[in-house]
Amino acid sequence: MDTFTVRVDAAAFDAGQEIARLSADPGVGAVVSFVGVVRRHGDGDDIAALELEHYPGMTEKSLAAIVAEARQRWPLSAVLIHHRVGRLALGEPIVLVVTTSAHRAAAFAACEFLMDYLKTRAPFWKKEIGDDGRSHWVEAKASDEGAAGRWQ
Amino acid sequence: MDTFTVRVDAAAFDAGQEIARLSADPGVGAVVSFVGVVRRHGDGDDIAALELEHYPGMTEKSLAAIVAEARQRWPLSAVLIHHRVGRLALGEPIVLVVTTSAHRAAAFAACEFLMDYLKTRAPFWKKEIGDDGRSHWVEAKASDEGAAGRWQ
Amino acid sequence: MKLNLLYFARLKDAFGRDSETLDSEATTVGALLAELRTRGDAWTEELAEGRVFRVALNQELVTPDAMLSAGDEVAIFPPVTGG
Amino acid sequence: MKLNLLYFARLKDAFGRDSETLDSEATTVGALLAELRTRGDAWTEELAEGRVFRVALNQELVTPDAMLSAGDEVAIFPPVTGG
Repeated sequence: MDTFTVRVDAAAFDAGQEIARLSADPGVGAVVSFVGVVRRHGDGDDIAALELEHYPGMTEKSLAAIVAEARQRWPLSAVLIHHRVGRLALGEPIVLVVTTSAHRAAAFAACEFLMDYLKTRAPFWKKEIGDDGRSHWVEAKASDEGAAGRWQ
Repeated sequence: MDTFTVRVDAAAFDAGQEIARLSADPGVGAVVSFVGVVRRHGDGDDIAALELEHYPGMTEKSLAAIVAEARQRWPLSAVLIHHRVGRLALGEPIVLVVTTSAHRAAAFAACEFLMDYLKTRAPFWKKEIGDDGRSHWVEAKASDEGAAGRWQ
Repeated sequence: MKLNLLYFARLKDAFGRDSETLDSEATTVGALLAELRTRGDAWTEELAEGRVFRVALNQELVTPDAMLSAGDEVAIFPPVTGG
Repeated sequence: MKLNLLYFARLKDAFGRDSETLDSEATTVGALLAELRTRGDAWTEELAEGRVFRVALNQELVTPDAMLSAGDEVAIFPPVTGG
Protein backbone atom coordinates (compact mmCIF):
# COMPACT_ATOMS: atom_id res chain seq x y z
CA MET A 1 0.00 0.00 0.00
CA ASP A 2 1.27 3.46 -0.91
CA THR A 3 1.56 5.20 2.42
CA PHE A 4 3.51 8.30 1.35
CA THR A 5 2.03 9.67 -1.85
CA VAL A 6 2.14 12.89 -3.83
CA ARG A 7 -0.24 13.41 -6.76
CA VAL A 8 -0.53 16.51 -8.95
CA ASP A 9 -3.17 16.27 -11.66
CA ALA A 10 -6.54 17.47 -12.87
CA ALA A 11 -8.45 14.48 -11.46
CA ALA A 12 -10.92 14.82 -8.61
CA PHE A 13 -10.21 13.01 -5.33
CA ASP A 14 -12.45 11.15 -2.90
CA ALA A 15 -11.46 12.39 0.56
CA GLY A 16 -13.60 9.80 2.36
CA GLN A 17 -12.06 6.92 0.44
CA GLU A 18 -8.52 8.15 1.09
CA ILE A 19 -9.24 8.62 4.81
CA ALA A 20 -10.70 5.12 5.01
CA ARG A 21 -7.75 3.62 3.10
CA LEU A 22 -5.18 5.29 5.36
CA SER A 23 -7.13 4.38 8.53
CA ALA A 24 -6.77 0.67 7.78
CA ASP A 25 -3.24 0.48 9.27
CA PRO A 26 -3.65 -1.03 12.79
CA GLY A 27 -0.97 1.35 14.11
CA VAL A 28 -3.04 4.41 13.16
CA GLY A 29 -5.13 6.13 15.83
CA ALA A 30 -5.42 9.63 14.34
CA VAL A 31 -6.27 10.73 10.79
CA VAL A 32 -6.19 14.47 10.04
CA SER A 33 -7.26 15.80 6.67
CA PHE A 34 -7.41 19.18 5.00
CA VAL A 35 -9.52 19.98 1.95
CA GLY A 36 -9.10 23.32 0.24
CA VAL A 37 -12.13 24.48 -1.73
CA VAL A 38 -12.73 27.20 -4.34
CA ARG A 39 -14.68 29.85 -2.44
CA ARG A 40 -16.80 32.77 -3.57
CA HIS A 41 -14.60 35.58 -2.30
CA GLY A 42 -10.92 35.57 -3.11
CA ASP A 43 -8.76 38.60 -3.87
CA GLY A 44 -11.72 39.83 -5.86
CA ASP A 45 -15.38 39.06 -5.28
CA ASP A 46 -17.75 36.70 -7.05
CA ILE A 47 -15.37 34.04 -8.26
CA ALA A 48 -16.83 31.58 -10.75
CA ALA A 49 -13.71 29.41 -11.12
CA LEU A 50 -9.97 29.15 -10.57
CA GLU A 51 -7.31 28.18 -13.07
CA LEU A 52 -4.45 26.35 -11.32
CA GLU A 53 -1.04 26.34 -13.02
CA HIS A 54 2.04 24.51 -11.77
CA TYR A 55 5.68 23.79 -12.68
CA PRO A 56 5.67 20.12 -13.71
CA GLY A 57 8.65 18.30 -12.31
CA MET A 58 9.62 20.87 -9.69
CA THR A 59 6.20 20.56 -8.04
CA GLU A 60 6.43 16.82 -7.53
CA LYS A 61 10.07 17.05 -6.45
CA SER A 62 9.43 19.79 -3.89
CA LEU A 63 6.37 18.02 -2.48
CA ALA A 64 8.28 14.75 -2.10
CA ALA A 65 11.02 16.69 -0.27
CA ILE A 66 8.58 18.36 2.14
CA VAL A 67 6.88 15.02 2.88
CA ALA A 68 10.32 13.60 3.71
CA GLU A 69 10.93 16.55 6.01
CA ALA A 70 7.56 16.02 7.75
CA ARG A 71 8.51 12.37 8.35
CA GLN A 72 11.74 13.52 10.00
CA ARG A 73 9.85 15.84 12.31
CA TRP A 74 6.91 13.66 13.34
CA PRO A 75 6.20 9.93 13.68
CA LEU A 76 3.81 9.56 10.75
CA SER A 77 2.22 6.38 9.41
CA ALA A 78 1.06 7.90 6.11
CA VAL A 79 0.85 11.11 4.13
CA LEU A 80 -1.21 11.86 1.04
CA ILE A 81 -0.97 15.10 -0.90
CA HIS A 82 -3.27 15.43 -3.91
CA HIS A 83 -3.15 18.88 -5.51
CA ARG A 84 -5.34 19.50 -8.52
CA VAL A 85 -4.42 21.68 -11.50
CA GLY A 86 -6.41 23.16 -14.40
CA ARG A 87 -9.81 24.83 -14.21
CA LEU A 88 -11.81 24.32 -10.99
CA ALA A 89 -15.29 25.76 -10.49
CA LEU A 90 -16.68 27.42 -7.36
CA GLY A 91 -17.11 24.82 -4.59
CA GLU A 92 -14.76 22.30 -6.18
CA PRO A 93 -11.97 20.84 -4.05
CA ILE A 94 -8.45 22.06 -4.91
CA VAL A 95 -6.19 20.16 -2.56
CA LEU A 96 -6.36 17.22 -0.16
CA VAL A 97 -3.74 16.55 2.50
CA VAL A 98 -4.16 13.53 4.79
CA THR A 99 -1.74 12.67 7.60
CA THR A 100 -1.97 9.69 9.93
CA SER A 101 -0.17 8.76 13.13
CA ALA A 102 -0.65 6.79 16.32
CA HIS A 103 -1.54 10.02 18.15
CA ARG A 104 -3.31 13.22 17.16
CA ALA A 105 -0.65 15.83 17.94
CA ALA A 106 1.72 14.56 15.23
CA ALA A 107 -1.04 14.19 12.64
CA PHE A 108 -2.37 17.73 13.26
CA ALA A 109 1.08 19.36 13.26
CA ALA A 110 2.21 17.57 10.08
CA CYS A 111 -0.99 18.38 8.18
CA GLU A 112 -0.75 22.07 9.04
CA PHE A 113 3.00 22.10 8.22
CA LEU A 114 2.35 20.58 4.79
CA MET A 115 -0.48 23.03 4.04
CA ASP A 116 1.71 25.98 5.00
CA TYR A 117 4.33 24.69 2.57
CA LEU A 118 1.78 24.18 -0.20
CA LYS A 119 0.50 27.73 0.20
CA THR A 120 3.92 29.42 0.28
CA ARG A 121 6.63 27.33 -1.36
CA ALA A 122 5.25 24.76 -3.78
CA PRO A 123 5.15 26.10 -7.37
CA PHE A 124 1.40 26.52 -7.92
CA TRP A 125 -0.32 29.67 -9.14
CA LYS A 126 -4.01 30.53 -9.07
CA LYS A 127 -5.87 32.66 -11.57
CA GLU A 128 -9.31 33.85 -10.45
CA ILE A 129 -12.06 33.91 -13.06
CA GLY A 130 -15.04 36.10 -12.19
CA ASP A 131 -18.72 35.75 -13.02
CA ASP A 132 -18.12 38.36 -15.75
CA GLY A 133 -15.42 36.18 -17.37
CA ARG A 134 -12.59 38.55 -16.39
CA SER A 135 -9.58 36.92 -14.84
CA HIS A 136 -6.47 37.89 -12.87
CA TRP A 137 -3.59 36.12 -11.18
CA VAL A 138 -3.88 35.89 -7.40
CA GLU A 139 -1.18 37.80 -5.50
CA ALA A 140 0.74 36.02 -2.73
CA LYS A 141 -0.41 36.98 0.75
CA ALA A 142 1.95 38.24 3.43
CA SER A 143 0.01 36.16 6.02
CA ASP A 144 0.84 32.96 4.13
CA GLU A 145 4.54 33.83 3.99
CA GLY A 146 4.37 34.36 7.74
CA ALA A 147 2.71 31.00 8.37
CA ALA A 148 5.51 29.14 6.61
CA GLY A 149 8.10 31.13 8.53
CA ARG A 150 6.81 29.59 11.76
CA TRP A 151 8.33 26.25 10.79
CA GLN A 152 11.81 27.45 9.92
CA MET B 1 -28.65 22.84 6.49
CA ASP B 2 -27.33 21.93 9.94
CA THR B 3 -24.00 23.67 10.14
CA PHE B 4 -23.27 23.21 13.86
CA THR B 5 -24.04 19.65 14.87
CA VAL B 6 -23.22 17.31 17.75
CA ARG B 7 -24.09 13.62 17.49
CA VAL B 8 -23.39 10.92 20.08
CA ASP B 9 -24.55 7.46 19.06
CA ALA B 10 -23.49 3.97 17.99
CA ALA B 11 -23.97 4.65 14.27
CA ALA B 12 -21.06 4.76 11.85
CA PHE B 13 -20.30 8.00 10.00
CA ASP B 14 -19.22 8.75 6.45
CA ALA B 15 -16.37 11.25 6.73
CA GLY B 16 -16.24 11.89 2.98
CA GLN B 17 -19.93 12.66 2.79
CA GLU B 18 -19.77 15.03 5.76
CA ILE B 19 -16.73 16.82 4.31
CA ALA B 20 -18.50 17.19 0.96
CA ARG B 21 -21.70 18.44 2.62
CA LEU B 22 -19.86 21.07 4.68
CA SER B 23 -17.73 22.15 1.68
CA ALA B 24 -20.84 23.19 -0.27
CA ASP B 25 -21.07 26.60 1.45
CA PRO B 26 -19.58 29.14 -1.02
CA GLY B 27 -17.93 30.98 1.90
CA VAL B 28 -15.88 27.92 2.85
CA GLY B 29 -12.28 27.66 1.65
CA ALA B 30 -10.85 25.28 4.27
CA VAL B 31 -12.23 22.02 5.64
CA VAL B 32 -10.26 20.28 8.40
CA SER B 33 -11.29 16.89 9.71
CA PHE B 34 -10.10 14.53 12.40
CA VAL B 35 -10.96 10.84 12.53
CA GLY B 36 -10.00 8.83 15.62
CA VAL B 37 -9.58 5.12 14.99
CA VAL B 38 -9.32 2.06 17.27
CA ARG B 39 -5.65 1.09 17.04
CA ARG B 40 -3.77 -2.06 17.90
CA HIS B 41 -1.70 -0.72 20.78
CA GLY B 42 -3.40 1.22 23.53
CA ASP B 43 -2.56 1.13 27.23
CA GLY B 44 -2.13 -2.60 26.73
CA ASP B 45 -1.12 -4.41 23.56
CA ASP B 46 -3.16 -6.34 21.02
CA ILE B 47 -6.50 -4.63 21.30
CA ALA B 48 -9.40 -6.39 19.58
CA ALA B 49 -12.07 -3.80 20.38
CA LEU B 50 -13.03 -0.83 22.52
CA GLU B 51 -16.18 -0.34 24.55
CA LEU B 52 -17.14 3.34 24.69
CA GLU B 53 -19.33 4.53 27.56
CA HIS B 54 -20.69 8.05 28.02
CA TYR B 55 -22.89 10.13 30.31
CA PRO B 56 -26.06 10.71 28.27
CA GLY B 57 -27.29 14.28 28.61
CA MET B 58 -24.10 15.73 30.04
CA THR B 59 -22.13 14.64 26.95
CA GLU B 60 -24.39 16.42 24.48
CA LYS B 61 -24.64 19.49 26.72
CA SER B 62 -20.88 19.78 27.21
CA LEU B 63 -20.18 19.28 23.49
CA ALA B 64 -22.73 21.94 22.51
CA ALA B 65 -21.03 24.30 24.99
CA ILE B 66 -17.54 23.68 23.61
CA VAL B 67 -18.77 24.16 20.03
CA ALA B 68 -20.24 27.51 21.13
CA GLU B 69 -16.88 28.41 22.67
CA ALA B 70 -15.03 27.47 19.47
CA ARG B 71 -17.37 29.76 17.50
CA GLN B 72 -16.51 32.62 19.86
CA ARG B 73 -12.79 32.06 19.31
CA TRP B 74 -12.65 31.50 15.55
CA PRO B 75 -14.72 32.56 12.51
CA LEU B 76 -16.19 29.15 11.67
CA SER B 77 -18.73 28.31 8.98
CA ALA B 78 -19.56 24.85 10.33
CA VAL B 79 -18.67 22.28 12.98
CA LEU B 80 -19.61 18.63 13.13
CA ILE B 81 -18.81 16.38 16.09
CA HIS B 82 -19.89 12.76 15.79
CA HIS B 83 -18.68 10.59 18.69
CA ARG B 84 -19.60 6.93 18.62
CA VAL B 85 -20.42 4.84 21.70
CA GLY B 86 -20.74 1.10 22.34
CA ARG B 87 -18.42 -1.62 21.07
CA LEU B 88 -15.99 -0.67 18.28
CA ALA B 89 -13.61 -3.18 16.70
CA LEU B 90 -9.95 -2.64 15.78
CA GLY B 91 -9.71 -0.21 12.84
CA GLU B 92 -13.20 1.19 13.32
CA PRO B 93 -13.64 4.98 13.52
CA ILE B 94 -14.49 6.35 16.97
CA VAL B 95 -14.89 10.06 16.45
CA LEU B 96 -15.20 12.54 13.59
CA VAL B 97 -14.69 16.27 14.00
CA VAL B 98 -15.05 18.53 10.95
CA THR B 99 -14.48 22.29 11.05
CA THR B 100 -14.85 24.70 8.14
CA SER B 101 -13.87 28.32 7.65
CA ALA B 102 -12.92 30.78 4.93
CA HIS B 103 -9.24 30.25 5.82
CA ARG B 104 -7.20 27.32 7.05
CA ALA B 105 -5.75 28.71 10.30
CA ALA B 106 -9.17 28.97 11.99
CA ALA B 107 -10.30 25.55 10.78
CA PHE B 108 -7.10 23.84 12.01
CA ALA B 109 -7.08 25.58 15.39
CA ALA B 110 -10.75 24.88 16.07
CA CYS B 111 -10.50 21.20 15.10
CA GLU B 112 -7.51 20.65 17.39
CA PHE B 113 -9.20 22.61 20.20
CA LEU B 114 -12.34 20.45 19.96
CA MET B 115 -10.31 17.22 19.92
CA ASP B 116 -8.35 18.31 23.00
CA TYR B 117 -11.66 18.91 24.75
CA LEU B 118 -13.09 15.56 23.65
CA LYS B 119 -10.03 13.75 24.99
CA THR B 120 -9.91 15.50 28.37
CA ARG B 121 -13.26 16.98 29.38
CA ALA B 122 -16.19 15.34 27.61
CA PRO B 123 -17.64 12.45 29.65
CA PHE B 124 -16.56 9.45 27.57
CA TRP B 125 -14.72 6.40 28.89
CA LYS B 126 -12.94 3.69 26.93
CA LYS B 127 -12.60 0.05 27.93
CA GLU B 128 -9.98 -1.93 26.00
CA ILE B 129 -10.84 -5.50 25.09
CA GLY B 130 -7.85 -7.69 24.22
CA ASP B 131 -7.50 -10.60 21.81
CA ASP B 132 -7.79 -12.88 24.86
CA GLY B 133 -11.16 -11.36 25.78
CA ARG B 134 -9.80 -9.67 28.91
CA SER B 135 -10.78 -6.05 29.35
CA HIS B 136 -9.77 -3.01 31.39
CA TRP B 137 -10.72 0.65 31.60
CA VAL B 138 -8.25 3.01 29.97
CA GLU B 139 -6.53 5.41 32.38
CA ALA B 140 -6.48 9.13 31.55
CA LYS B 141 -3.15 10.33 30.20
CA ALA B 142 -1.24 13.24 31.69
CA SER B 143 -0.32 14.35 28.14
CA ASP B 144 -3.99 14.78 27.25
CA GLU B 145 -4.63 16.87 30.35
CA GLY B 146 -1.71 19.05 29.29
CA ALA B 147 -3.05 19.48 25.76
CA ALA B 148 -6.37 20.84 27.05
CA GLY B 149 -4.54 23.13 29.45
CA ARG B 150 -3.02 24.94 26.47
CA TRP B 151 -6.39 26.47 25.64
CA GLN B 152 -7.25 27.83 29.04
CA MET C 1 -33.46 14.96 50.97
CA LYS C 2 -33.39 12.68 47.95
CA LEU C 3 -30.42 12.70 45.57
CA ASN C 4 -30.03 10.82 42.28
CA LEU C 5 -26.56 9.32 42.11
CA LEU C 6 -24.89 8.07 38.92
CA TYR C 7 -21.64 6.11 38.51
CA PHE C 8 -19.67 5.54 35.31
CA ALA C 9 -16.90 3.37 33.90
CA ARG C 10 -14.47 1.89 36.46
CA LEU C 11 -16.43 3.32 39.41
CA LYS C 12 -19.65 1.77 38.13
CA ASP C 13 -17.87 -1.61 38.09
CA ALA C 14 -16.23 -1.06 41.50
CA PHE C 15 -19.52 -0.05 43.17
CA GLY C 16 -21.56 -2.72 41.40
CA ARG C 17 -24.23 -0.26 40.25
CA ASP C 18 -24.75 2.50 37.71
CA SER C 19 -27.24 4.55 39.74
CA GLU C 20 -29.16 4.79 43.00
CA THR C 21 -31.53 7.12 44.80
CA LEU C 22 -30.11 8.16 48.18
CA ASP C 23 -31.82 9.90 51.09
CA SER C 24 -29.04 12.02 52.55
CA GLU C 25 -28.51 14.87 55.00
CA ALA C 26 -25.36 16.02 53.17
CA THR C 27 -25.50 19.70 52.19
CA THR C 28 -22.32 19.71 50.08
CA VAL C 29 -20.69 17.36 47.58
CA GLY C 30 -17.83 16.91 50.04
CA ALA C 31 -20.22 15.82 52.80
CA LEU C 32 -21.93 13.39 50.41
CA LEU C 33 -18.56 11.85 49.49
CA ALA C 34 -17.73 11.48 53.21
CA GLU C 35 -21.06 9.71 53.72
CA LEU C 36 -20.42 7.32 50.80
CA ARG C 37 -16.93 6.53 52.15
CA THR C 38 -18.47 5.17 55.36
CA ARG C 39 -19.92 2.29 53.29
CA GLY C 40 -16.47 0.66 53.37
CA ASP C 41 -14.73 -1.57 50.81
CA ALA C 42 -14.64 -0.10 47.27
CA TRP C 43 -16.45 3.07 48.45
CA THR C 44 -13.78 3.87 51.02
CA GLU C 45 -10.98 2.98 48.66
CA GLU C 46 -12.14 4.62 45.43
CA LEU C 47 -13.40 7.85 47.00
CA ALA C 48 -10.43 8.32 49.35
CA GLU C 49 -8.81 11.77 49.52
CA GLY C 50 -6.03 11.84 46.95
CA ARG C 51 -7.75 9.41 44.56
CA VAL C 52 -8.49 10.98 41.21
CA PHE C 53 -12.18 11.13 40.30
CA ARG C 54 -14.64 13.77 39.10
CA VAL C 55 -18.04 14.87 40.38
CA ALA C 56 -20.72 16.45 38.18
CA LEU C 57 -23.70 18.17 39.83
CA ASN C 58 -26.67 18.40 37.48
CA GLN C 59 -24.27 17.66 34.60
CA GLU C 60 -21.69 20.36 35.41
CA LEU C 61 -18.28 19.52 36.89
CA VAL C 62 -18.02 20.79 40.49
CA THR C 63 -15.62 20.86 43.43
CA PRO C 64 -16.42 19.38 46.88
CA ASP C 65 -17.73 22.71 48.24
CA ALA C 66 -20.69 22.71 45.79
CA MET C 67 -24.06 22.92 47.62
CA LEU C 68 -26.69 20.20 47.22
CA SER C 69 -30.45 20.59 46.84
CA ALA C 70 -33.26 18.03 46.89
CA GLY C 71 -33.59 16.17 43.58
CA ASP C 72 -30.05 16.95 42.41
CA GLU C 73 -28.32 14.60 39.99
CA VAL C 74 -24.82 13.81 41.27
CA ALA C 75 -22.51 11.79 39.00
CA ILE C 76 -19.19 10.36 40.17
CA PHE C 77 -16.72 9.09 37.55
CA PRO C 78 -13.04 8.59 36.72
CA PRO C 79 -11.12 11.10 34.57
CA VAL C 80 -12.49 10.89 31.06
CA THR C 81 -10.79 9.03 28.20
CA GLY C 82 -12.82 9.89 25.10
CA GLY C 83 -11.90 10.76 21.53
CA MET D 1 26.10 28.53 -23.69
CA LYS D 2 22.53 27.39 -24.12
CA LEU D 3 20.00 27.84 -21.28
CA ASN D 4 16.41 26.58 -21.13
CA LEU D 5 14.21 29.34 -19.72
CA LEU D 6 10.69 28.80 -18.34
CA TYR D 7 8.10 31.39 -17.30
CA PHE D 8 4.96 30.82 -15.26
CA ALA D 9 1.70 32.53 -14.34
CA ARG D 10 1.68 36.34 -14.55
CA LEU D 11 5.23 36.45 -15.96
CA LYS D 12 4.33 33.98 -18.71
CA ASP D 13 1.48 36.32 -19.71
CA ALA D 14 3.64 39.46 -19.42
CA PHE D 15 6.47 37.98 -21.54
CA GLY D 16 4.11 36.38 -24.05
CA ARG D 17 5.82 32.99 -23.84
CA ASP D 18 6.11 30.02 -21.49
CA SER D 19 9.64 28.97 -22.51
CA GLU D 20 12.60 29.73 -24.75
CA THR D 21 16.11 28.52 -25.43
CA LEU D 22 18.64 31.31 -24.96
CA ASP D 23 22.29 31.47 -25.97
CA SER D 24 23.83 33.57 -23.19
CA GLU D 25 27.23 34.54 -21.82
CA ALA D 26 25.77 35.06 -18.28
CA THR D 27 27.61 33.04 -15.63
CA THR D 28 25.20 33.79 -12.77
CA VAL D 29 21.45 34.07 -12.38
CA GLY D 30 21.92 37.76 -11.58
CA ALA D 31 23.78 38.33 -14.86
CA LEU D 32 21.08 36.47 -16.76
CA LEU D 33 18.39 38.67 -15.21
CA ALA D 34 20.39 41.79 -16.20
CA GLU D 35 20.59 40.47 -19.77
CA LEU D 36 16.83 39.83 -19.89
CA ARG D 37 16.12 43.33 -18.55
CA THR D 38 17.84 44.85 -21.58
CA ARG D 39 14.99 43.54 -23.74
CA GLY D 40 12.87 46.47 -22.51
CA ASP D 41 9.10 46.74 -21.94
CA ALA D 42 7.69 43.97 -19.72
CA TRP D 43 11.17 42.43 -19.24
CA THR D 44 12.61 45.63 -17.82
CA GLU D 45 9.55 46.28 -15.72
CA GLU D 46 8.83 42.82 -14.29
CA LEU D 47 12.45 41.91 -13.55
CA ALA D 48 13.42 45.29 -12.05
CA GLU D 49 15.35 45.30 -8.77
CA GLY D 50 12.78 45.48 -5.97
CA ARG D 51 10.09 43.57 -7.89
CA VAL D 52 9.11 40.32 -6.18
CA PHE D 53 9.73 37.20 -8.26
CA ARG D 54 11.45 33.85 -7.77
CA VAL D 55 14.11 32.01 -9.77
CA ALA D 56 14.53 28.22 -9.76
CA LEU D 57 17.71 26.70 -11.20
CA ASN D 58 17.21 23.08 -12.23
CA GLN D 59 14.02 23.07 -10.12
CA GLU D 60 15.58 24.41 -6.90
CA LEU D 61 14.95 27.96 -5.67
CA VAL D 62 18.13 30.06 -5.88
CA THR D 63 19.41 33.58 -5.24
CA PRO D 64 21.00 35.81 -7.94
CA ASP D 65 24.54 34.66 -7.08
CA ALA D 66 23.82 31.08 -8.23
CA MET D 67 26.24 29.91 -10.97
CA LEU D 68 24.95 28.83 -14.40
CA SER D 69 26.13 25.90 -16.55
CA ALA D 70 25.33 24.96 -20.12
CA GLY D 71 21.97 23.20 -20.44
CA ASP D 72 20.60 24.54 -17.15
CA GLU D 73 16.86 24.93 -16.69
CA VAL D 74 16.09 28.40 -15.31
CA ALA D 75 12.52 29.16 -14.31
CA ILE D 76 11.30 32.66 -13.42
CA PHE D 77 7.94 33.05 -11.73
CA PRO D 78 5.88 35.15 -9.27
CA PRO D 79 5.53 34.19 -5.60
CA VAL D 80 3.45 31.02 -5.44
CA THR D 81 -0.25 30.95 -4.53
CA GLY D 82 -1.14 27.26 -4.25
CA GLY D 83 -3.27 25.26 -1.84
